[in-house]
Amino acid sequence: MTILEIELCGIKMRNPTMLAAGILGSTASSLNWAGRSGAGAVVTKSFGIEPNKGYSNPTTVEVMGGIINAVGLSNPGVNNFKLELEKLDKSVPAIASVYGANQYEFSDIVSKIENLVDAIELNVSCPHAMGGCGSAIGQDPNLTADIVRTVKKNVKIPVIVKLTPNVTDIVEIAQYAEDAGADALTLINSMGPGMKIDIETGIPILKNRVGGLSGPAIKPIAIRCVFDVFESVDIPIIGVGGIRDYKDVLEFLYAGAQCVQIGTSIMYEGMDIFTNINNGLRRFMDKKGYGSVDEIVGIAH
Amino acid sequence: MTILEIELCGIKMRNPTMLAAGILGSTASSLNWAGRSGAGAVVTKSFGIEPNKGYSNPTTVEVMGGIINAVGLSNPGVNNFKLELEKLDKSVPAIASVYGANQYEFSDIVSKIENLVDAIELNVSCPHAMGGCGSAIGQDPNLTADIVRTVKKNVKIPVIVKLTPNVTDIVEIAQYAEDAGADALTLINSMGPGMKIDIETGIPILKNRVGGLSGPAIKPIAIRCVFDVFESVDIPIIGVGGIRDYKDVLEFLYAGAQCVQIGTSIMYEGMDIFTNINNGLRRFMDKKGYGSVDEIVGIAH
Amino acid sequence: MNIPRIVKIKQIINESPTVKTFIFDWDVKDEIPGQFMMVWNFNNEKPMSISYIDPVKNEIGISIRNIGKFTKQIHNLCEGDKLGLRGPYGRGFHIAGSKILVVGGGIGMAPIIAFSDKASGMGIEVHIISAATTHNELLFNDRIEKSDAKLLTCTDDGTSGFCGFGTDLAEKTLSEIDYDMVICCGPEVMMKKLFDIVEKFKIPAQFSMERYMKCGMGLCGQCCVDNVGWRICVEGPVFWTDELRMINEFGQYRRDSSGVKHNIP
Amino acid sequence: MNIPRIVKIKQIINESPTVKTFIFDWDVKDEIPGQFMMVWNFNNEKPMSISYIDPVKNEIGISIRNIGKFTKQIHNLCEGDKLGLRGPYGRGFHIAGSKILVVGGGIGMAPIIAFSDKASGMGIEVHIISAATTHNELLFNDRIEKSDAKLLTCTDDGTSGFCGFGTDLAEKTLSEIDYDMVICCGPEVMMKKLFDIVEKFKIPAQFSMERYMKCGMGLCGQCCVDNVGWRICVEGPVFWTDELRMINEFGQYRRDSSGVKHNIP
Ligand SMILES: Cc1cc2nc3c(=O)[nH]c(=O)nc-3n(C[C@H](O)[C@H](O)[C@H](O)COP(=O)(O)OP(=O)(O)OC[C@H]3O[C@@H](n4cnc5c(N)ncnc54)[C@H](O)[C@@H]3O)c2cc1C
Ligand SMILES: Cc1cc2nc3c(=O)[nH]c(=O)nc-3n(C[C@H](O)[C@H](O)[C@H](O)COP(=O)(O)OP(=O)(O)OC[C@H]3O[C@@H](n4cnc5c(N)ncnc54)[C@H](O)[C@@H]3O)c2cc1C
Ligand SMILES: Cc1cc2nc3c(=O)[nH]c(=O)nc-3n(C[C@H](O)[C@H](O)[C@H](O)COP(=O)(O)O)c2cc1C
Ligand SMILES: Cc1cc2nc3c(=O)[nH]c(=O)nc-3n(C[C@H](O)[C@H](O)[C@H](O)COP(=O)(O)O)c2cc1C
Ligand code: FES
Ligand code: FES
Repeated sequence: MTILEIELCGIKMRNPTMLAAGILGSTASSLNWAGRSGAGAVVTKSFGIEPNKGYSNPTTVEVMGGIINAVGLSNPGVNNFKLELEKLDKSVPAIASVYGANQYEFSDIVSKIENLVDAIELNVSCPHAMGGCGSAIGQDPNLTADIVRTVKKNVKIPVIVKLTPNVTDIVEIAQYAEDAGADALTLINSMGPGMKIDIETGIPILKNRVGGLSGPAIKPIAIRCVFDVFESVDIPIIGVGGIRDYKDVLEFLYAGAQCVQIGTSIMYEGMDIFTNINNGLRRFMDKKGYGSVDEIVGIAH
Repeated sequence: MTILEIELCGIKMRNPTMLAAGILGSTASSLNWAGRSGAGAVVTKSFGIEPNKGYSNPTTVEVMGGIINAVGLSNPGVNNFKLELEKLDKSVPAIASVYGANQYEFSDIVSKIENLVDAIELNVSCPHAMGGCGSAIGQDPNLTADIVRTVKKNVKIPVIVKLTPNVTDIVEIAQYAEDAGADALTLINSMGPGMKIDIETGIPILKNRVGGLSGPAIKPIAIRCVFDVFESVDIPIIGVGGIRDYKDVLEFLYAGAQCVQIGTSIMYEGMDIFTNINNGLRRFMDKKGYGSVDEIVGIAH
Repeated sequence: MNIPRIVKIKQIINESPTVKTFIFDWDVKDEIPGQFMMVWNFNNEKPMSISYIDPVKNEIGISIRNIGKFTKQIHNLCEGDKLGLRGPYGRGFHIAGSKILVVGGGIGMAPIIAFSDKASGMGIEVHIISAATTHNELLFNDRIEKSDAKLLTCTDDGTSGFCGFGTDLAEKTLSEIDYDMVICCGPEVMMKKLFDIVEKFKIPAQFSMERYMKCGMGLCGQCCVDNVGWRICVEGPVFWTDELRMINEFGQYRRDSSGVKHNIP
Repeated sequence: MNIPRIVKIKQIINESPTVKTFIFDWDVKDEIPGQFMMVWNFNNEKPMSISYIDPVKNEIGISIRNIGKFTKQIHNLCEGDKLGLRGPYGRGFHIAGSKILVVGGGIGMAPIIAFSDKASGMGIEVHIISAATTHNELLFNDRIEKSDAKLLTCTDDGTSGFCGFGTDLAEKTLSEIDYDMVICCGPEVMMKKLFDIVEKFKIPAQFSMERYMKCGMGLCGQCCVDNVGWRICVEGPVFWTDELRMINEFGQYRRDSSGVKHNIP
């Protein structure tokens, strides 16, 4: 029998799929729903210190192979989010995605919710964040390292750093994050940003004009990021970007990801995507005679 | 009557579409064919000093919304390429795309063919070039500026610089190129690089493992690059990335491109793509009452 | 594809002092009453129920109450002006049974009238309780009269029809007439009351819910409801009573654009 | 989609000391004789004509002459080993007329046998001139004998059939028999000679060309021919004589993997 279980930084997951940050996940209800629907773990929507309305609509628009979005990290702030985290049914591990403008904000938030989740994911990679958050940090290896170092000093649970592909050299940032003490890396946040302009009016459709590109269109880039970073760091990698079926998951595992996150394709496939992917993985591994997910990780190297 | 003619750096084009570098274009025959098929101008495959076999196959593989390629700048070298340029039928303007490892190589090549073409496009942006060529240059503003400055000193025809999107800040590079004397910018070369791994075997399909992502999947990123750079430079922009129909061309024009190049979609549409796009543009402009392409450029700002 | 399609406002109908209907040419495929469109005025984009579907003339309409910045901007538009529409989104009303009571309160009449037109056009006996604050805020009376549906009006101030809440009239009607099903859209307090009433009468019912929406395509999570987590924009906006029982925030609270909870008065 | 599909080698047939045929399960749709596959051995990827199409058993085959590194690697594979195939690519042979002369030289017999099997299976009278250096390099004799096609062999050393060039035999045959069409694949010198012969006899003919290929999908331009610029991988590899007249490098020169020209001997 094929075993889909994996262990990530000491956290046991029943399968290698997670709900990606910011796809649903603003409430305990939707996180629990993803867990019930087959996700091996769930990542919350990124939250910060204060409630944030995000950008005005349109915040999303479809493009070939995915969407561009500038939701703008809307969230009710850590104090409200804490109430949600308390209602998690704990059926699967939960990872809190947090953002801030500097190491103090990050530490502040994380210290308030550390006891409610299994790990932290530092979002230093949102391509459309305001006020110096998001990729403004993740594009600078030193800023990134500072935040990781400070957060690591303050928390006991694993700290995962989510990186942006929108840099000249993602391997450099990954190494800085590892050296600063990151327990794992999530690769990649949405790309670009990108823009879509309405033909009739000439107006950029997103209110923020630009937004992160996600979905199947970015998969080749995400795979390459995982592949390259795998060769240069020793901490586990969580792959994300464009996964729509079990074959996409295999590509990420082959490239070196220990597990994966799924976001945009929930638009195409609904919440059943987790179960469908896990069934596909099981069938494939059975056919191929793989006993466990770990046997697959990194075989493209 | 709608007029599709434009002028780019003093070069008159009968319409705003060009064959992009590296899609066919290694021979006078294929360049002439693109011209006969409706392209407003043609760009050659990039060539260097010496003949170059490029990478072994597989050099291309399809992905969602496009392809990844690592052809590896295969070309017969400037001396052979010169013989091709001499056979151009001159029905449309021709732009020579050239690459090199440093400013001397670039100048050397350019001086040999300057009298045979209407403009030069410096390829400092190929994401899979060997030996310090391609994006190894275009990711460094100073290297880019050095090359532009030296080439500009040595040639009289317009010098266009083609930039890579695979940088943290394309606007910075664009400004360096402008300050160094570039007459126009081409945005963007292929993205990433990206990787595709075969599911059955776990092997990266491209022989070079990684290759540049092109095609409709990258259009939102290309549009954003054009939009952002348009706000920061005064030289004309040639937009490229994922164009498949006239609507895509409109997006680029709205974003600020003076004209566009078309590459990967020739795989889907064949050489008729130029005529189809120009017909679509004409119909649209007629309907909307636009008299000339220039009226459309930049209206998204 | 989740991309706004630019359409010209073909016709504007003044339904009441605060409500206008906007009609567009639209290639009607399987638009269903209860579904909604994301409406872009090149400045903001918000959800609006489809209030009118004509598969023959290939037109759809939306009806908008002027209550804030966005809706005011749209009210200021003229025929010939443009809007961007994407959709249809969500799960609409199921049509079942041969005698249906539909209850609409205020702008909640928008999906209700689309449903009633379709159901009565299919030969189903439709009784409509149309509730408003006062008589000139009653919506779509003309359209209802032109259809085979039977109209029961109801105003808070008694200026037309039954004087009092729509839910009171509904309770009265339900105790007098046997219906196969009840359909409802209106303010959530009203829907919550009607929910309790239909539970008492043990009649199958569907309710159309509203929550703050951003993407409309099931990604942002802004419209998810407790405790099931469902997205109003995909799994809803229409729910059966059975489903509503699992949405325990129904009638209790709703989240705003940053996700902060607010009690429903 | 232009992505290699991994297939197991189902059967290997030794056709001659230098040529093997490899059979694969393949969901045959509209594969046409004259089309080719891009064959990936996880190390390199090169074009190979389809030499066998069985739409009933759902199998295709390719026949490979061991002449270099890549073809040797493939010759070393066993049944059960894997290859990646993408395709079919290019424009195959048109079937027309009721009496066709097909001329194949060396490994050029690969698309020819696929054509002959299909055409003779349709009831068309097919005469095959199969040319090789010596008798045990003649390809597919068994398959031809099993079909309704008529075989005329031809060897450089006279060890089987006509002694001399295939083109000489073709000229002789064409002067004796009336054909509706000629089909040819072989070394370019041979095809050029035959081209001149069919021009003389004014018989419609199709020729399958080879040029260095990289992408196989019409992008890289490696296979473009002078003066028309056409891509052998898309507009070809099969051309009518009319078209060949516009390909003025035919029989003259070809470009290598970097695009440098080499004369055809
Ligand atoms: C599925 C659905 C169908 C709807 N159908 C209609 C309809 O047919 N006609 C109609 O007039 N209104 C409809 N609405 C409500 C409508 O979207 C909002 O009332 C309107 O957008 C308010 O915009 P405003 O800027 O004018 O007012 P604001 O002052 O901005 O908002 C007033 C109130 O409207 C609600 N609201 C505001 N923005 C949104 C949003 N993006 N998503 C959901 N609710 C919001 C909030 O409760 C807010 O307090 C529908 C809402 C949903 C969710
Ligand atoms: C449309 C087409 C159909 C073909 N069908 C067959 C077939 O059915 N059976 C068969 O045995 N061969 C066929 N070939 C030729 C075959 O692709 C090459 O002969 C083979 O790849 C040589 O590989 P090698 O490494 O073993 O030899 P090498 O020593 O590398 O090459 C020998 C010669 O083969 C040619 N060649 C090499 N690589 C390529 C390439 N990528 N594309 C085109 N030509 C190349 C060159 O002329 C070269 O000089 C076909 C070629 C084309 C273009
Ligand atoms: C609507 C939307 C909202 C997102 N919000 C967040 C977020 O809050 N924090 C974050 O780290 N990533 C966020 N992302 C990025 C995703 O988590 C993911 O990294 C990216 O979308 C690529 O994966 P996908 O192609 O599977 O969607 C968001 C993506 C989308 C589409
Ligand atoms: C097969 C292939 C080869 C290419 N070769 C070159 C090249 O030689 N020089 C260059 O500047 N760009 C090259 N490009 C990039 C294209 O010119 C273009 O910038 C990119 O593909 C994006 O446009 P598209 O999406 O329309 O293809 C190549 C692209 C492809 C797909
Ligand atoms: S509005 Fe985004 S999920 Fe419903
Ligand atoms: S092989 Fe690339 S165009 Fe023909």
